[in-house]
Amino acid sequence: MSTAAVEPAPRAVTLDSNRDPVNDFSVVVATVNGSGSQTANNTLVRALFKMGIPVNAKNLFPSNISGLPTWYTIRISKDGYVARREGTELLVAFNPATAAADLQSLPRGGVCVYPEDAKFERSRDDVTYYALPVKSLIANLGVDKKLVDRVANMVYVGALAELLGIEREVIREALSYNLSGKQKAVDLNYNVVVAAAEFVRENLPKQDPYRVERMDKTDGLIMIDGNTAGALGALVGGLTVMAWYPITPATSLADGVNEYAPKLRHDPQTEEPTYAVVQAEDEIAAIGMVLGAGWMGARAMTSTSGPGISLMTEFVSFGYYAEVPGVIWDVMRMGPSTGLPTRVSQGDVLKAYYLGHGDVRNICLLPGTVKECFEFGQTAFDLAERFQQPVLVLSDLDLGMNAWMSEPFQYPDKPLDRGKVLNAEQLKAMEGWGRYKDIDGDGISYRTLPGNEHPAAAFFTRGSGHNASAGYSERPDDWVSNMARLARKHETARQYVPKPVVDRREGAKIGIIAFGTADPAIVEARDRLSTLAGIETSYMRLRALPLGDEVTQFIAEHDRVYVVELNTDGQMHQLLRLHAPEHAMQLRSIAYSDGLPLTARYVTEQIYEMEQK
Amino acid sequence: MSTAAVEPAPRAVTLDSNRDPVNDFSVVVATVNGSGSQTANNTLVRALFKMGIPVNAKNLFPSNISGLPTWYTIRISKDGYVARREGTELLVAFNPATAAADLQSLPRGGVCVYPEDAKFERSRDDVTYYALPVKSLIANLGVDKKLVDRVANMVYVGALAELLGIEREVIREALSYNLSGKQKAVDLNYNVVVAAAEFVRENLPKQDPYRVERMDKTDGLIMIDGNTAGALGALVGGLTVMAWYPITPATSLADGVNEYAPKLRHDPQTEEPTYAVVQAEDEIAAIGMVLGAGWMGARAMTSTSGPGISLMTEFVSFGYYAEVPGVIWDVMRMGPSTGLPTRVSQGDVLKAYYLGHGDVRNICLLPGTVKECFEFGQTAFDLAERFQQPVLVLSDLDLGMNAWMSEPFQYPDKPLDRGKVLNAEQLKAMEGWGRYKDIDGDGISYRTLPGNEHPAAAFFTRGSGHNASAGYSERPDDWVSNMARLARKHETARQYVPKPVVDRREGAKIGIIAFGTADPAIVEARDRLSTLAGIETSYMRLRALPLGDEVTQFIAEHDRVYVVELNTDGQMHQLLRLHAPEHAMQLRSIAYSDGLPLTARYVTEQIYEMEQK
Amino acid sequence: MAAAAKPGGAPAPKMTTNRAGLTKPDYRGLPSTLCAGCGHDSIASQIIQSAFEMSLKPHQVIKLSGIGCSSKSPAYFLSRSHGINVVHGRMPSVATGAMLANRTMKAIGVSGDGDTGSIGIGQYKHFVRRNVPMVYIIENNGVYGLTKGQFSATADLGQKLKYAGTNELMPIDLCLEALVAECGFVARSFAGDAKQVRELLKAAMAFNGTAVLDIISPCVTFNNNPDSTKSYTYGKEHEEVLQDISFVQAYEEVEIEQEPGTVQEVKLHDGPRILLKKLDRSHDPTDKLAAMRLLAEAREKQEFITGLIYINESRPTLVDLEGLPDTPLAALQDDKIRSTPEQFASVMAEFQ
Amino acid sequence: MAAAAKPGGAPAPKMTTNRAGLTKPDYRGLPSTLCAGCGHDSIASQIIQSAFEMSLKPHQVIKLSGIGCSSKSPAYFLSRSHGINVVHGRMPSVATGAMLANRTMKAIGVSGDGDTGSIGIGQYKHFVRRNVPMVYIIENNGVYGLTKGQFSATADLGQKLKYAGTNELMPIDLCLEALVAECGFVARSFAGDAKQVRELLKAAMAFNGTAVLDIISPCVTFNNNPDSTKSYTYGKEHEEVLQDISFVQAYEEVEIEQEPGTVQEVKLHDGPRILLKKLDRSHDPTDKLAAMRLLAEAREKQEFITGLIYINESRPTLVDLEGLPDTPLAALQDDKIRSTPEQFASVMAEFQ
Ligand SMILES: Cc1ncc(C[n+]2csc(CCOP(=O)(O)OP(=O)(O)O)c2C)c(N)n1
Ligand SMILES: Cc1ncc(C[n+]2csc(CCOP(=O)(O)OP(=O)(O)O)c2C)c(N)n1
Ligand code: SF4
Ligand code: SF4
Ligand SMILES: [Mg+2]
Ligand SMILES: [Mg+2]
Repeated sequence: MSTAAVEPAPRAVTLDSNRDPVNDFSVVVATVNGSGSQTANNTLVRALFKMGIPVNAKNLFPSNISGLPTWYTIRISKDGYVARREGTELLVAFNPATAAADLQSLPRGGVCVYPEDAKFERSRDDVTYYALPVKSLIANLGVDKKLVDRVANMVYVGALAELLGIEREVIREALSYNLSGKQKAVDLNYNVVVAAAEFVRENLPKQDPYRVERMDKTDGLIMIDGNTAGALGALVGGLTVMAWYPITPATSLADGVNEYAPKLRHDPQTEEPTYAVVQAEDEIAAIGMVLGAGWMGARAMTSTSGPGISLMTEFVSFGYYAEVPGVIWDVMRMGPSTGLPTRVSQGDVLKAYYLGHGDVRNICLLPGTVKECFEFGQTAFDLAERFQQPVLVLSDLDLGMNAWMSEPFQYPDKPLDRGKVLNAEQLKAMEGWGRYKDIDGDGISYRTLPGNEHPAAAFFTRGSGHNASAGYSERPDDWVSNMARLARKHETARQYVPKPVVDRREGAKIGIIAFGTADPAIVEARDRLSTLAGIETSYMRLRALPLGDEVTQFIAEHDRVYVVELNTDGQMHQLLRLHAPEHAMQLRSIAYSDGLPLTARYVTEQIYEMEQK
Repeated sequence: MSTAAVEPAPRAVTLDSNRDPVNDFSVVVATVNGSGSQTANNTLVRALFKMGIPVNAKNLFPSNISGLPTWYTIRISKDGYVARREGTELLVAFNPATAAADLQSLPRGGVCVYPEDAKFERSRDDVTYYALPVKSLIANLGVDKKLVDRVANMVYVGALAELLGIEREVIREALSYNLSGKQKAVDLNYNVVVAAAEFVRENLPKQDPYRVERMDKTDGLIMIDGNTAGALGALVGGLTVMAWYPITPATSLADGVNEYAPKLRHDPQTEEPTYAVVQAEDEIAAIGMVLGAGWMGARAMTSTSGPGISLMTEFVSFGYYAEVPGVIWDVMRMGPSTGLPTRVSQGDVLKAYYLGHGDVRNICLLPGTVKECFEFGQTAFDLAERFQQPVLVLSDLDLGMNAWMSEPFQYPDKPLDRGKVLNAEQLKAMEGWGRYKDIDGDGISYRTLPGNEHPAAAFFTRGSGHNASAGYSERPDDWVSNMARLARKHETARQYVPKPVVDRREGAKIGIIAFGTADPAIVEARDRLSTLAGIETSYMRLRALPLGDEVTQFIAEHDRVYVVELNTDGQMHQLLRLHAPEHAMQLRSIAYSDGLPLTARYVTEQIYEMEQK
Repeated sequence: MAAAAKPGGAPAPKMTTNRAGLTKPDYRGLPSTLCAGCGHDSIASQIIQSAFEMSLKPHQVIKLSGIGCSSKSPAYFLSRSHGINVVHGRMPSVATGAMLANRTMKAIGVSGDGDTGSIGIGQYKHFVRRNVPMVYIIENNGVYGLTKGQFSATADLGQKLKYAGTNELMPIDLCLEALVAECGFVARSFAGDAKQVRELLKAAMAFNGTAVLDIISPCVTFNNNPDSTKSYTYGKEHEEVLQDISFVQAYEEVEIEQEPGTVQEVKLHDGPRILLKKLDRSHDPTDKLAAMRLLAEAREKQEFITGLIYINESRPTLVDLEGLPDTPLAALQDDKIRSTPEQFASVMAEFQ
Repeated sequence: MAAAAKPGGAPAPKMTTNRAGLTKPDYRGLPSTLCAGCGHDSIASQIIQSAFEMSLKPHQVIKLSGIGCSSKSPAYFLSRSHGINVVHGRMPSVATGAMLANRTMKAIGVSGDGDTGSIGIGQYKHFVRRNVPMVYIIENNGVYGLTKGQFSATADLGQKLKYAGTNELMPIDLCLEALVAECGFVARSFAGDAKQVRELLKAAMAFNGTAVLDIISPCVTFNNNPDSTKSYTYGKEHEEVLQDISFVQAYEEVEIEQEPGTVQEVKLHDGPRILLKKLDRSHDPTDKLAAMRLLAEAREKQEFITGLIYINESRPTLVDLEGLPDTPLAALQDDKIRSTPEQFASVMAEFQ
């Protein structure tokens, strides 16, 4: 996409790695949304993936339904880097409205593929142009009028296949995959691909160095987006009640549940569903339904984004104090309030941890990969039921809506952790049960579920004014002791939640802490810092809140620790300073949020520059 | 009230000042709510006040309408201390349900006044008892059956008057004040007072040392609660649209507006109201109305408590990003979610500052006295309009619902600050106006209001996706520069908001930081620490967020700084650590919240003990 | 007020245990902390009585409420049932989740006119629309009791209160709102009319779907002046009873010894019947348009009509629509709710 | 579809400036970013046309909306008016505050069926109940357009969508909801019926109080299959027009040259009139019960009725109830909104 529009001001130092024209470059496909370029783009990506070449694609789309500019960037990286790159070497200029600006963003020696009738100035003379006769190619094939628009995009697929050396057979398979094997559609599209490829072969001699070569780096891997992964994890992890309200970028998580629940969660014997999904009337109702189901003993979940968690605030405080389990996926998007719903951010971290009025601190999971989205699909329920409170999973638009390579997910080897629930017999056996007593000293009480036939099983659930037996109480001492127990519970949670992933490098004096989709940029930046600037770094990727002792220790071990995140106020940096106040000054914030996924270049340059000071 | 029920475990060290039986003790009136003891209690307090004796009363009432225990504590303090005291010397045991326990809470040598027919064990032999023949006294006066219950409480007024030496004439005046001069009611009640006093004089010889003596320490002072003060401040400060939803303890702020607006804000010429008050259907609607009115150019406000600000979260983010002024009074109460609506807390501080998803930091005012409630009634509007964003005023139940002595409020000498609003002419004169441009470099842009007849005045207000001219934008650079401007605006606000009140004591190595109704306990604790333990302290009372440089400096000046607040997680302590990370370890948290106002004893003991470590 | 009806309805005074083997005290709750004489307490005692007469198993009942004096009521009946007191105005969503998680429960929801009519009207409408099985009781006193007497959205136009002044907005009619949202059981009653409340409660408990009972329940502290339409005096003087209602259990044999045409019988899905003895006014509660007209006209004329306004058990409930298995979702064993390794493997293969 | 009516309504093609001295382009907005053919754009162009014909002063108009494709519309008309695009479902409260602050504004609110019927139904009901003066346009397509095609609360029972499956809940009828909430101007129209939309818009702009226009506005991307009742094809084929509507300005002189009894005339408060030419169906839009029955029956029978359903300008607006001065509150000078020192002193004395 057009550099002017999206890049931060260029830095003094540029620490970019040298690119190899083979298997190490990026393509941007510029179209308008609603023009059906999705199949074309997915086909390209899948073909590359199936040629064994590490690939990652990101869709940068506007918040409307059709007619506005969309950029789809495909990064091909033999080294397996999957972060967004600033700058792309190849441009598919299929949106005349942005073509001129997009062209400017190409590096010297870049490539521009465009429909021959596109009206924009080919202003760069350091760029290779390939003009495609889109209309005539399709006309020649005699495509049904109604389908013309839909298949036009296959022209650039064919052209790129030929120019880059993507194998045609792989493209055919990719098409078949993306079109769910519908043969007629596959043939139609494939014919366009071939026609375009042939045209290029015959008329447009290759003049640029970029091409791909088969590798074996994706063998056995899958490609999946984080929202679908989360849906699968939840379904395998015991989700039974899902209540949600549509909101970008969280909608596809519910879509995933709706799509895969029939396959995964119809009882093989009875063929009955073992779940219920409700589209609620809004987010307040969605979280209400989740807590109602959680109170009843079901694994319940909702998916939403920033505006939604805001609306859920009151209910989250309620759930925290009444100690009712429930899972909230917050697929974070850009900006508060109405915001920019189609842009990525990590702007809800601080908010989610403290969500609720009064003294509330929530357990939050921070998946950094699609695999973790899958795993946390279950972990979130385990934690919610063990700790009897709402648990937030903070994913984001980039992780949730873009497809990522991953090891295949494993069927879980851990049983579900249903927490401390007493059935009638267990209740009978236990002496002196009280709903909010701390019998085990870990701050976690035993609960009974409605339907428990023991005559003493019933209790009354309410917000915060209760004693250890769940009786209504306004007594100061009841309050204080309940708060002390909740604090103990939070301490217990510190030990229980997924531990950070740490990579220490020998002799590294500086550390990096990050989470979620900041990860790919950091992985790459560390390599660059090491290779290009000789700066060695250790890295801790957080996976949950509350933070544990190992975090303090990691900070203590390093002279300076950079906290990298996609927001403006350095929210995790704040939480870390509070967690390790004795090391507050060792922590440095790199908080940047412009709606686009983070790049290694930005991280590299920031750290390099800050290290000079 | 019964000690067992409300006090934290007694400390090893007790640093209580010695009490003088003259003008330095406390009375607790134990009744059931709904029994109409309000007039009786108010009369006692007013009479003491009018005798020139510093007095403060706190009502500890349950969250129901009638029939449950209520304790009304009156502190009489010749030194002018107004914090809650643990322990009261005199007990009016008019609630048989709690009398036995209440009795236990008296100190050795205490006094118990009770209706002679009350069935509870007089188990203490170190207490002086006075039994009052409530029924017969009233029967003798031939009081109308319907009124018997209402005037029964006057019996203890009369008894205390006699026992303590409260002047009868002052009582009569106090009655007249509280009954708005309704002569018949005044006479009726006064007759009961006199009858009871006479009975005591004749039958119950004084056996305890407690009594009052006229002073001149309240000359010229007023007594008022913080919610009424806030209402008056808002009315004098230009409030024109009030939208609210009932919630304890914020309701009386709206009541205050409803009561005093007709007196203060009917145009003397036209007799038309210059304001509108709407009871909204909920808090989301209330804040929506406030922002609608603020966008239109009116000074608009709502009053609520924790559950309400939770529900307002989404709209607050919207207001922050769309830059629409509005004022939210959060009269803080105990506990998250449903909570304990009739108990005090300072539990929303952290939450309010960050209220909203994404990167949001709100301006918050922290009144510590009724006078500040009054002043901030206007200041909040000035700040909201100057900074074009929602401003929260964080009061609390103790400040808001209890009456406090104060210097009379002054008619403001400052004009209203309506902020940067351009009318048609000013717009014409200004070149290159754009709604979100930073023309003055302070982060604050100029706005136009609907109705401005200049053809270029109109713009479209929306959440966060806009450029400097208020055009819709998803451009990363627009986002980044807008966020940078909002950060500048927040820095400007740091200088603008009310500065802390500081009292430095010479040679003090330790500091105390607090805000709101922690103040009276700290004022008294500092005296005790100094007199009883030789510990000198400096004190900074915060009055607003964001925090300024003077706060950092204050911390820097002291070896240790205790941050005292009424919540569990030390919310202000966290904000201070974030504000002054280089001094994080100098800050120590004293966070305690049990629903009752803070006592000097607690603060004194905590600091004393922590100083030993 | 309605005269006590013979068949079915009358509590059997000498019966000590019901078909569940329980006595009436087994259905009691904690002592009420509401004001003496509060209408909500009368309703609670009828809930106790009805639950006893219906032989409900307390552990198969859940009690849900929002916030308000009314919403405190669930603590004052059925102590042996699980209860939950949620946030203000949002009980319906919690009930929805609970019933999805365990379809076998009998849910009793208690709310107030503020809780349902003001902050909660959105959840109310959508709850009714989804037809979640629950007895939805609105203890309607026209004011916010717990916050001390502000007007709620059901306060009458022109009503005056010492504290709140004059109400200048039209009341929301929660029965009409339910009807418009396709509710299959719409009734209005009066806390002062114990027998009618009880018979309606039993019918509602037997009903499969959302059963709305809008019960005028005087607030003796803030809204009981005789000129208030929500007062005891007004209610007693103005109640216009539509029908004399009796609920008849499935196992009861009742001969209708009435003149033909004077008693309308409504059969519920699994046997029980509601007998409606016609009074002066003729109203067919199975006719939706008639019900709508009845309510609309009563509102225009400020008539206080009580009785069964509309009944229709045919609409599928949310439980039906979701096609839920008989075993409650919350009770499914772990292996049932995590899919088989084979199912999982086949889905995983899709992403390869 | 209704035939074009003669009197009043027809735009004068050669007129270049209106009574406000403005031309039609002065009422335009930014280019639309909605899908080509979206019903919302047709409505926007009729708003432009109506505002022009009504000679509104753009700076005296405010445009408000929630979130959705529909809620984006205000950017596409009247660029010279202040607009605000608030959070999802909460436009009504913002409009209430705005109108209290400045009673002299003409408010045009645009919302969607999701924005008003799902998340926003509570604010909608209470807004109508308060009778806040505003033209409340619901661009009703039965789906959530902006989030890509989920069912909204107005989707028909049994409706099928590729993405969302089958809708199994009864639709909420937003006209009936308005009527039940005492709305004084209730109309339904169809984005494909430009003339009717325009005449209703003008009438709504002239109306003093909340004027609800529920306009079926096809979503060409997600809900335009001919079998959907919200599609162009269905609308064109099934629209049952109640009356042929013409709006007549106060300054226009129109002779009703019709047979007596065929045209009903409704006068608005300051002169303008609505002329309703009877068609096949007879409906008196001043009869509330008739309106209710009409809607209820149309719903049962799935009829697509358009036209003016109910009109009654007599209910006081919120502005009336608050007794606001003529000068907008927002425009009062500082000295008017801070009370006099004397007033203040006398209040202060109360606390001494
Ligand atoms: C979000 C929120 N807003 C406000 C309140 C305060 N509040 C408690 S009860 C109540 C009104 C209750 O009225 P109603 O439902 O009619 O019950 P009643 O007390 O009259 O039985 C209100 C506004 C609250 N608890 N939560
Ligand atoms: C609180 C919140 N929840 C969800 C969303 C996501 N969202 C945006 S538009 C929309 C639905 C819009 O539907 P409708 O009002 O019918 O408008 P349409 O797009 O169909 O015109 C939703 C759910 C949001 N912006 N805010
Ligand atoms: S205040 Fe009213 S509603 Fe509340 S308990 Fe008392 S009588 Fe009942
Ligand atoms: S998605 Fe539907 S509603 Fe949205 S702009 Fe396109 S056609 Fe209109
Ligand atoms: Mg009520
Ligand atoms: Mg829609």
